[in-house]
Amino acid sequence: MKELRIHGRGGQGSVTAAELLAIAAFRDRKYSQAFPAFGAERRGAPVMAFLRIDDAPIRIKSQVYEPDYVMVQDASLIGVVDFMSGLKEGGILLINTPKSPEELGLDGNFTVRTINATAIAKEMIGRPIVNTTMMGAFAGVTGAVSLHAVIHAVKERFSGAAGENNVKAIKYAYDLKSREGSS
Amino acid sequence: MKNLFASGHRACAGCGMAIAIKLILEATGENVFVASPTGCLEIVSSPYPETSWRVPWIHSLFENAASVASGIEAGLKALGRKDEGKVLAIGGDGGTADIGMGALSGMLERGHDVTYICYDNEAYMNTGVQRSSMTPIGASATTTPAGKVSYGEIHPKKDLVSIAVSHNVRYVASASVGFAMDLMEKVKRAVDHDGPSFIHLHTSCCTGWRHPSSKTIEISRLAVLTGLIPLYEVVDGEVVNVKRLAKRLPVEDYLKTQGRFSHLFKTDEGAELIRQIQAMADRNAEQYGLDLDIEE
Amino acid sequence: MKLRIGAIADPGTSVVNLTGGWRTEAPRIEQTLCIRCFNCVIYCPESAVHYSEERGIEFDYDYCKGCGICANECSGRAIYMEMEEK
Amino acid sequence: MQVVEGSYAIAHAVKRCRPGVISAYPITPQTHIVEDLAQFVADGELECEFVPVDSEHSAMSVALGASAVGARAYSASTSQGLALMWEVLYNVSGMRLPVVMTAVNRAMSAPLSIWNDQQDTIGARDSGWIQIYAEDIQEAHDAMIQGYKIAESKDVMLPLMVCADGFILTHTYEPVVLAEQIEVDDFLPPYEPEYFLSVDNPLSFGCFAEPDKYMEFRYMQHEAMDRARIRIKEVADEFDKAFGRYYGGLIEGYNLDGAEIVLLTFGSIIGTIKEVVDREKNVGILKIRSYRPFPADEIRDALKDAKVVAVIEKDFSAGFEGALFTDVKAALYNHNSDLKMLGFVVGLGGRDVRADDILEIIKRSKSAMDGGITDEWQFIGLRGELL
Repeated sequence: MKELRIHGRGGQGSVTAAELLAIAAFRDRKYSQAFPAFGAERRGAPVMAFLRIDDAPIRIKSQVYEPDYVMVQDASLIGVVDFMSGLKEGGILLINTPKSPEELGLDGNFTVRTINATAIAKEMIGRPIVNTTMMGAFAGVTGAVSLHAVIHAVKERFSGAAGENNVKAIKYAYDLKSREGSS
Repeated sequence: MKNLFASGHRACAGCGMAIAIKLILEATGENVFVASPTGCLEIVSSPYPETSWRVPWIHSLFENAASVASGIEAGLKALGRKDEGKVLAIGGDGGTADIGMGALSGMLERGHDVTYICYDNEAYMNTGVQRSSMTPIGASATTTPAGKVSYGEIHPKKDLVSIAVSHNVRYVASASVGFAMDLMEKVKRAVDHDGPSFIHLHTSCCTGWRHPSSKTIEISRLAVLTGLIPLYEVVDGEVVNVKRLAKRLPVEDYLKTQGRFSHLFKTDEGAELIRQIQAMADRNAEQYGLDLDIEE
Repeated sequence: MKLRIGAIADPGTSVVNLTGGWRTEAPRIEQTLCIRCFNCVIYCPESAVHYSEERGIEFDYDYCKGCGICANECSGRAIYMEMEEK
Repeated sequence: MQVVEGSYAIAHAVKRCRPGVISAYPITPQTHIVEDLAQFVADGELECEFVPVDSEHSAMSVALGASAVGARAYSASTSQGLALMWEVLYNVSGMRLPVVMTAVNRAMSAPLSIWNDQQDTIGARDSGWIQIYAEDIQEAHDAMIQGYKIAESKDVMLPLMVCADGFILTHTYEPVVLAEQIEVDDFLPPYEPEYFLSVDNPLSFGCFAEPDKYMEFRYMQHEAMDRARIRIKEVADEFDKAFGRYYGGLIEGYNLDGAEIVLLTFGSIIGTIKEVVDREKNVGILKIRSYRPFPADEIRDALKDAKVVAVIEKDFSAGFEGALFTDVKAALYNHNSDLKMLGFVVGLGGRDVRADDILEIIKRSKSAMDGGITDEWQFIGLRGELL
């Protein structure tokens, strides 16, 4: 089983990202489970969402404590929330920031990947809504879901030009893995 | 008469409510569904396996008659049986103006095609004459009793008609069991109106008001003739068909008939309260134009 | 009698309850004084006053509780109450 | 199968049951269910009267009125909302109206908590409603469809609540098989009550009963619950035949063969427990699917070879112990005195129940089996540093 924890702020689509990744994983013929950190968070407050992907039906109902992957949608959360908590050894931390992993100076037995998803989203989608871009990067960096499935899930949700733009951003972010990522 | 409210019910001898129910069903005819809250009406009419109802009737709880009626109306719609009959809720002042206010407000606001009739006998009669928000100033009730330093209820009646009107209800009326034809016409108009309608129906309870059983109609009528209970309709927000009084009677004529007001006639403070009650009647007369201008 | 689920009752069954037994005074009528205002029929809480052309106003003593409203409301003063002897 | 939110799955199942009237009042975490239903109506996918009421009391009252007139009625609520419905719950069951609701499980205030536990529906235990607890989203979806069939059975005629853990089931996305209309239409006949309000046969509903009859009416409710006991099992089998999914009738055992320790519980926690138990030897699970009617015989039978039973629940009766624990003990008393019984309260007010918590319960159960001393009833996961 692979587990992902997404950190974001209320209104940034973290829960939607988890949900769409679950749909994408299921499209990849895997079982999946997505859920928010249940709470009363309002727009702007730090939020979390979780994703599980497995080859077998997922029965466990507790929250994710030792994720394989952590995705941070908003660099302003650095220093605000403990997003590295429980990240498995050898896990992957994917952060939306213009900085390089080295500049962040995060230490641990895990891989840090950064992507300037805000810039990408602004340019390609026209709005700084980064969740789909981050999904593309997540697919590229982790391989936990296929690009094809992510695109499909997003296109099902967002139709027309908005859908196309999101797909563009996803593809771009997916391909960036070799250029912007480092360990 | 159609006798859709069967004999053998267990209401007190001289019960104004029983007369009111009989007249309401006379006006609606048999194609009507009735929901009633807990109260005298339910208790006197439905000791299983007996029921006095010859129309489909349901009692659920104290505060939910308006909601149950909403459900009946929605259910009839869902089943394609809307034409089978009109939906009525008939509740007392406690079940309507107090504990059932929220449900009533919801029913009116949601626009259900239901006629809600509140028979107002001005206290919780079923449980032993406790005050309600409809108990009038000066009345002695068991939870606002007259005593050495008390003159009974000190708050004026809630204005149910205005509350209904403020929900944009298209047909609202006040009525009295003492004016049978007027009451029946209003019930007919109410049920014929699409959407919610509301009738405030004033009636004596001879037990709670403490007067002889034979005087129920006479005293109910006096409430109107003194101007304390003005009879009128509000159609599409406009006050119409005000029942005008050729010679409005002093409120004492009404108050002195009932034991619940008897303490007012014993002291100066009581007399002052009577003057206040007269002032209320005078205000009603002014507001609704009750007095017929007759040259003497 | 077997109970029916939900305490659901058949219509108008309260007629088995003869409330005439509650009465201490009974209404009587002097038919010649009746002016056919029908207040007694309209205002009887028990639906126990009936009218027919042949027989005029009649009281159903099975249900009349003796409240006296009919006598009080009688426009022709034709109805009066009488102590009931049992 | 498709990945949908639990609330959507539940709403979808309700839609497939073709309710005539839906009435509800919003309360977290029930909201998504009724929002989805409202959307189905708005999109013309569901023809029904959707009544957005002024309170939960009115929500259930509208359902009551609709059911009395012969319409299939639905509502949903949770926690405080369920508590506000309280007296209507008793009224609906007493009038023998087969209203079906989703009771989303949430903690009771105070302190205010929007998070999951099962104190709310446990409190409604005695209201005369059938209570089915769902383990996962698929079961919650399926239980709605089964629910109407059970409730509306001529020999049952009782309301039924499908209890689904708030957030954990309602707000989670999982792959779910969403029932097709044709399947549900084949499985669930239209609601055709024997008695309903109609001007053609103007019955009176809601009469009062004097002391010479009230007890018999309540006894008849009890008899109906007994028949529901049978019907729940039959409908589970019929559902299996029609849809190919089965969750047990009144109970469901898991790894019970040879199990010395049996963890007995209900609701969504079972998924996590299964993950743990798969790694343990001689530990099984007994899932209570139907809490009312209570499967006393079935529990006795399922536990006959066990040495320790650990009852795990997200509720308790202040001043005594967990309600399920009490019930299970009561079911066994006079029948099986050798069984060691332990009660554990977990997960109140949304406290996450982790695999470690289950392991701790198993550890304490083993200790009890080996003659160790442990409290008969205890809280797991309490933060001692706060007390």
